Amino acid sequence: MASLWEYANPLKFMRLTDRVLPWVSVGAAACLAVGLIWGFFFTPDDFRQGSTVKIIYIHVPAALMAINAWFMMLVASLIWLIRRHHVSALAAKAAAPVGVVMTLIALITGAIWGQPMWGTWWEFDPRLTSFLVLFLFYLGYMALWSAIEDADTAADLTAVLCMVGSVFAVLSRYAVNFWNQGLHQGASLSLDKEENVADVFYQPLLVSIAGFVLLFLALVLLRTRTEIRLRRASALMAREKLQ
Amino acid sequence: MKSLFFRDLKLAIRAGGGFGLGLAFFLILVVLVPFGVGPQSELLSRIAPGILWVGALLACLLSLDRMFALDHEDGSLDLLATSALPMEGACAAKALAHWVTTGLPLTLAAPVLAILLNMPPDGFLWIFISLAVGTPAMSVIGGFGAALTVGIKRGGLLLSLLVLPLYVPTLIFGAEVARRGAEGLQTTTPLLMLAGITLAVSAVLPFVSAMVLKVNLR
Amino acid sequence: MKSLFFRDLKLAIRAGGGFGLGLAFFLILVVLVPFGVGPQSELLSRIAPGILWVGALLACLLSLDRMFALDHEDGSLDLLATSALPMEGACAAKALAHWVTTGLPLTLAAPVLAILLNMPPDGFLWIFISLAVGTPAMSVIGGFGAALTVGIKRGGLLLSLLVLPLYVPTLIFGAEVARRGAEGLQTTTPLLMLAGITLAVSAVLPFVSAMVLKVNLR
Amino acid sequence: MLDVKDLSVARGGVPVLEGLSFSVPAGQALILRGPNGSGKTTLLRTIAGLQPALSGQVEAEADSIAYAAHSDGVKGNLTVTENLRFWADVFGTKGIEHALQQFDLESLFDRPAHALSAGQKRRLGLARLVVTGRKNWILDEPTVSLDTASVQMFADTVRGHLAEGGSAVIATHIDLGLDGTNFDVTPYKATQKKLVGFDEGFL
Amino acid sequence: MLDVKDLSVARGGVPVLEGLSFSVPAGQALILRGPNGSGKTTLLRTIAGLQPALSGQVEAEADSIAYAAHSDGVKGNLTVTENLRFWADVFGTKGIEHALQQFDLESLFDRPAHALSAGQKRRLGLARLVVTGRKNWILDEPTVSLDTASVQMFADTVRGHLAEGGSAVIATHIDLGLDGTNFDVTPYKATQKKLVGFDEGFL
Ligand code: HEM
Ligand SMILES: Nc1ncnc2c1ncn2[C@@H]1O[C@H](COP(=O)(O)OP(=O)(O)OP(=O)(O)O)[C@@H](O)[C@H]1O
Ligand SMILES: Nc1ncnc2c1ncn2[C@@H]1O[C@H](COP(=O)(O)OP(=O)(O)OP(=O)(O)O)[C@@H](O)[C@H]1O
Ligand SMILES: [Mg+2]
Ligand SMILES: [Mg+2]
Repeated sequence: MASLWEYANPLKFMRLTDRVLPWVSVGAAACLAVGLIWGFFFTPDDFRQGSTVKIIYIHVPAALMAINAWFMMLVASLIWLIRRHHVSALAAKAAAPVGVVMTLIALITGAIWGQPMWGTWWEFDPRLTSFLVLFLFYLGYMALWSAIEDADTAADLTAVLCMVGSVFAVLSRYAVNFWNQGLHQGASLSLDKEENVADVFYQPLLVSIAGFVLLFLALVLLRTRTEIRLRRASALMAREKLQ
Repeated sequence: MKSLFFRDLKLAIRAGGGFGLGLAFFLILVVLVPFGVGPQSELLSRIAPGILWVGALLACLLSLDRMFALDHEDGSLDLLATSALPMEGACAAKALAHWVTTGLPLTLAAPVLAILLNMPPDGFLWIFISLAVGTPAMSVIGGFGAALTVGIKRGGLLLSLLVLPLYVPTLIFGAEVARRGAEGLQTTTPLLMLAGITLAVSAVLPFVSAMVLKVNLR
Repeated sequence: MKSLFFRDLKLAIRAGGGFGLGLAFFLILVVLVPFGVGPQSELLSRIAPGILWVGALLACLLSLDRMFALDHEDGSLDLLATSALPMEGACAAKALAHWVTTGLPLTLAAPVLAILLNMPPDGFLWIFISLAVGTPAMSVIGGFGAALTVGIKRGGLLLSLLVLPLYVPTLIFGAEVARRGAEGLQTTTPLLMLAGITLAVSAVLPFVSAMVLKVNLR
Repeated sequence: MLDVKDLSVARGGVPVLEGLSFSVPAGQALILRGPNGSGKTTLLRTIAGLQPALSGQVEAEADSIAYAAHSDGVKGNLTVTENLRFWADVFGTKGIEHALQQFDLESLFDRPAHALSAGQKRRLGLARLVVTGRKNWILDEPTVSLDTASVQMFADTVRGHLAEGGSAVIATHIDLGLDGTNFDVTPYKATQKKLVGFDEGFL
Repeated sequence: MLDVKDLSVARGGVPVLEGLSFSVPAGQALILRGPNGSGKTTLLRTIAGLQPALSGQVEAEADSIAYAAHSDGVKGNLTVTENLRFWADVFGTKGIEHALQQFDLESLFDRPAHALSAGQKRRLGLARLVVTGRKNWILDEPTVSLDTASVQMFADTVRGHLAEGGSAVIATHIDLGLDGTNFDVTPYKATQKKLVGFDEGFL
């Protein structure tokens, strides 16, 4: 069996993703379509929340992926720091903008949901707070990438920043467990199920979560491929200069 | 002058972010204040216009310190001074570039951030108007401060010290416009005062800055 | 390390003010806020602990950006890196020097400024204690940010962007201590958290900063 | 054409050189000589109008002076072309190709300036002189970091400039192979004025 | 004693020099030569350990290298003595009088460094080398801005250092009057690897 590390070779990575990417994209589109349409049109309104409950099909997957994206960046950064595979660093770089958009979606849908539910757009409770800080870390992470020219230096420094920022990714997932104060659902998905009625909500939610995961994967692969090509182009350009 | 303006814009954008960073700082500041004063939303909404104004002011301030300092360090300022470009023009161009890269994005972003501070929606328009009228004054005044402190290493803090008091009138009237606007009161008087300050400093200060710069180059 | 510490102190004092400037900025900020939010004293006294903490944090932040930048520009950092001094030691020494020149004076001055904001006298002790425990963390975290951005011109704003989110926990617990103290409530839990943060970052971050600095020198 | 009459210059409030008089007619170069710390930089800054003279005059046509000093005024974030074009715009001249070519910078044209070697950066700083289109060049140690070929390039450029009726004042420690008047500043070192009583003034 | 084996160095990700091998025994100086942009600075920074090599090794005793570059690491706000004493403390040596005297800085001892002329500042930067007490000196264009007398001073200092069993690698464009091996880096210019097909990888 070929070692997994082989795909750290840009060439192998490009070949593999060239084949994988269409499938992932199609899967993402299918899951999203099914999950969202099912969720929006074929579930009853909640007895307490009315139709606003349907935001759940966007809010929860987006918030999940926002945090998972950071963990994925953390893993990629660690691989870069330890084994120095460029593709890994580029994957981390590619994931950040996707992650930040997920974060933004979660923030916005959360705020829209919060208005009818809590009577306020925004509240400084532990989970929301650490999530907002995570958003700021995404911004800082991307700004740092773009501020440093030397690619390896930028990869090293952002990797360290990513490690530090992980503290807040962990907090925004588990802060509710540390402090039992605050407005936001402490529930994990399973608890949520007991509290909220039934499989009617739960099943389409799972499908749309799967859709978001695949969408994330597709976007990250696409962006990583772009980053690799960009790096390649700049290497070629530098080479031309040398002559 | 035009070339100086565009060069400064280009430099601001190249140096990783330009537009984005002033904004980001503003955002962060607005986020920090609730952490500091605690999250009671009624309290927040009362202090929101003031905090937004103080935040915009500080975001301006932070990006000021290198307005002339970088040019001084690498010798460009000496060369500019011996060039055909009148120093007054250079000062004005630099202040304008500063406004475009900080004041303008701050103004555009402020209404959005007002949501975080629980400001009543009526106030959004007024915070926008007051910042649009007031931020140019902050760039021009800041340019004067930057010219004063250009030769000094670690001038950043000294610069703040010199400039902040000068910002006080702008802040008072600007925040007043925003506050009264948010409460639905008349805003004409403070708005006129604010516009007056902006016009006056834009007319006078570039000349003073140029003079100060020349002294600093000696 | 000792020599680096004393040199940094000396430089801070020579560069026109040192101790004074951080303080002055703090003072001005505390003075500006009432202009921004309007002078109702009951409102002021409620937001006083938060504003003092945010002010202290910003005063720290402003003086951060040149912690390593000046040494980088004039080549000292290259020379330090090739010297016998371990980089970790250098980072720790610089953070300590930063604390002595900013955090310490801020801590001492805060109770006095609290008067300006109409804070109840019971709070004076607690604002002092919370700053004394919290400001070292700000210097150490700031050192990390400064090390990250050392090679970047106009790094100041990027530095703020990176460092401010890291300051959030310190700010939350620090302001909580001060606020609860002022209201006569129990402060043990947030104070312990604050002390924990300070100890943890002081133990870990100098090593991370040293690593980051070495990368940046390449 | 540059005329210096009985000039005294000071740095940091301390008189450095005094009683300097010379004139540099069009087409001529004046090579300033003197050991480290003798006051060449101070003199050149005064001539360029960057600092006031203690006494005496500097006469030159208005807007005829181009000054180049230890620091090049090169922005690391801009490319070579952008840097030059900026200065061309500021001085209202056109065409930077000539300058690029004269200092062999063509192959580096789109390199950001921070990625130049010391000598390449210096060449860019010198190319700036050409785009100013000014007549009187005031140069402070222009050949620092340059290799012999580049020094030659520089000397050729100055010769060309002189041939077109320009003039130059150049402070340097090495031999540039230019023929111009040598002017040693050492004899003009400011002397201590004798203290005549205590007159409540400063000194 | 400094050993460089089959070293390749890069700047900004671009290979600059490759296949360098030389050794500098105690008591010897190596004079690096090469036109502007040939890669001397890059090589010296790699030897000093400030940047990683692409391949190959640099062998030197631990903590034996003192590096001096284009910028002197001199703090304008500190006096000459304070600057030197700081570096002496950092390197754990004592006695800066010797260094002050060697570079004729005694009369300037309490002048803040920002009030020095270019050459005086450079001399201070060089005096720092003496107080490091290190054996291998890695010098990048050390004589920039120096007048002839100061260049002489510098050469004497290097000779003294070599006589005491030290060694030095010096990149320079001028003749220092030192007898050491000349080493021209030009032949080691990195060549293009042939591109064999497009592999979607980097290079
Ligand atoms: C701006 C406001 C909001 C923000 C920033 C926000 C953020 C988050 C975050 C970070 C998560 C955790 C995702 C994970 O652990 O992977 C989450 C999950 C969730 N949110 Fe929100 N949220 C907001 C408002 C709301 C509102 C108003 C509701 C409904 C009352 C809500 C319902 C949920 C639910 C049901 C979950 C899934 C629970 C779980 O798996 O732990 N959120 N949200
Ligand atoms: N603030 C000051 N106070 C006293 N003396 C000063 C001050 N600043 C500079 N000097 C002295 O003025 C003299 C003139 O300096 P200047 O830079 O003009 O010399 P220079 O001829 O250009 O030397 P170099 O060849 O080293 O560049 C020097 O001796 C310097 O030490
Ligand atoms: N980021 C970069 N990308 C591409 N090439 C670069 C970059 N940075 C530097 N170079 C090139 O690398 C080469 C080596 O530069 P280096 O500074 O080592 O030269 P040097 O021999 O010290 O020259 P000098 O005598 O002018 O100081 C130069 O040709 C320079 O243009
Ligand atoms: Mg000089
Ligand atoms: Mg070099």
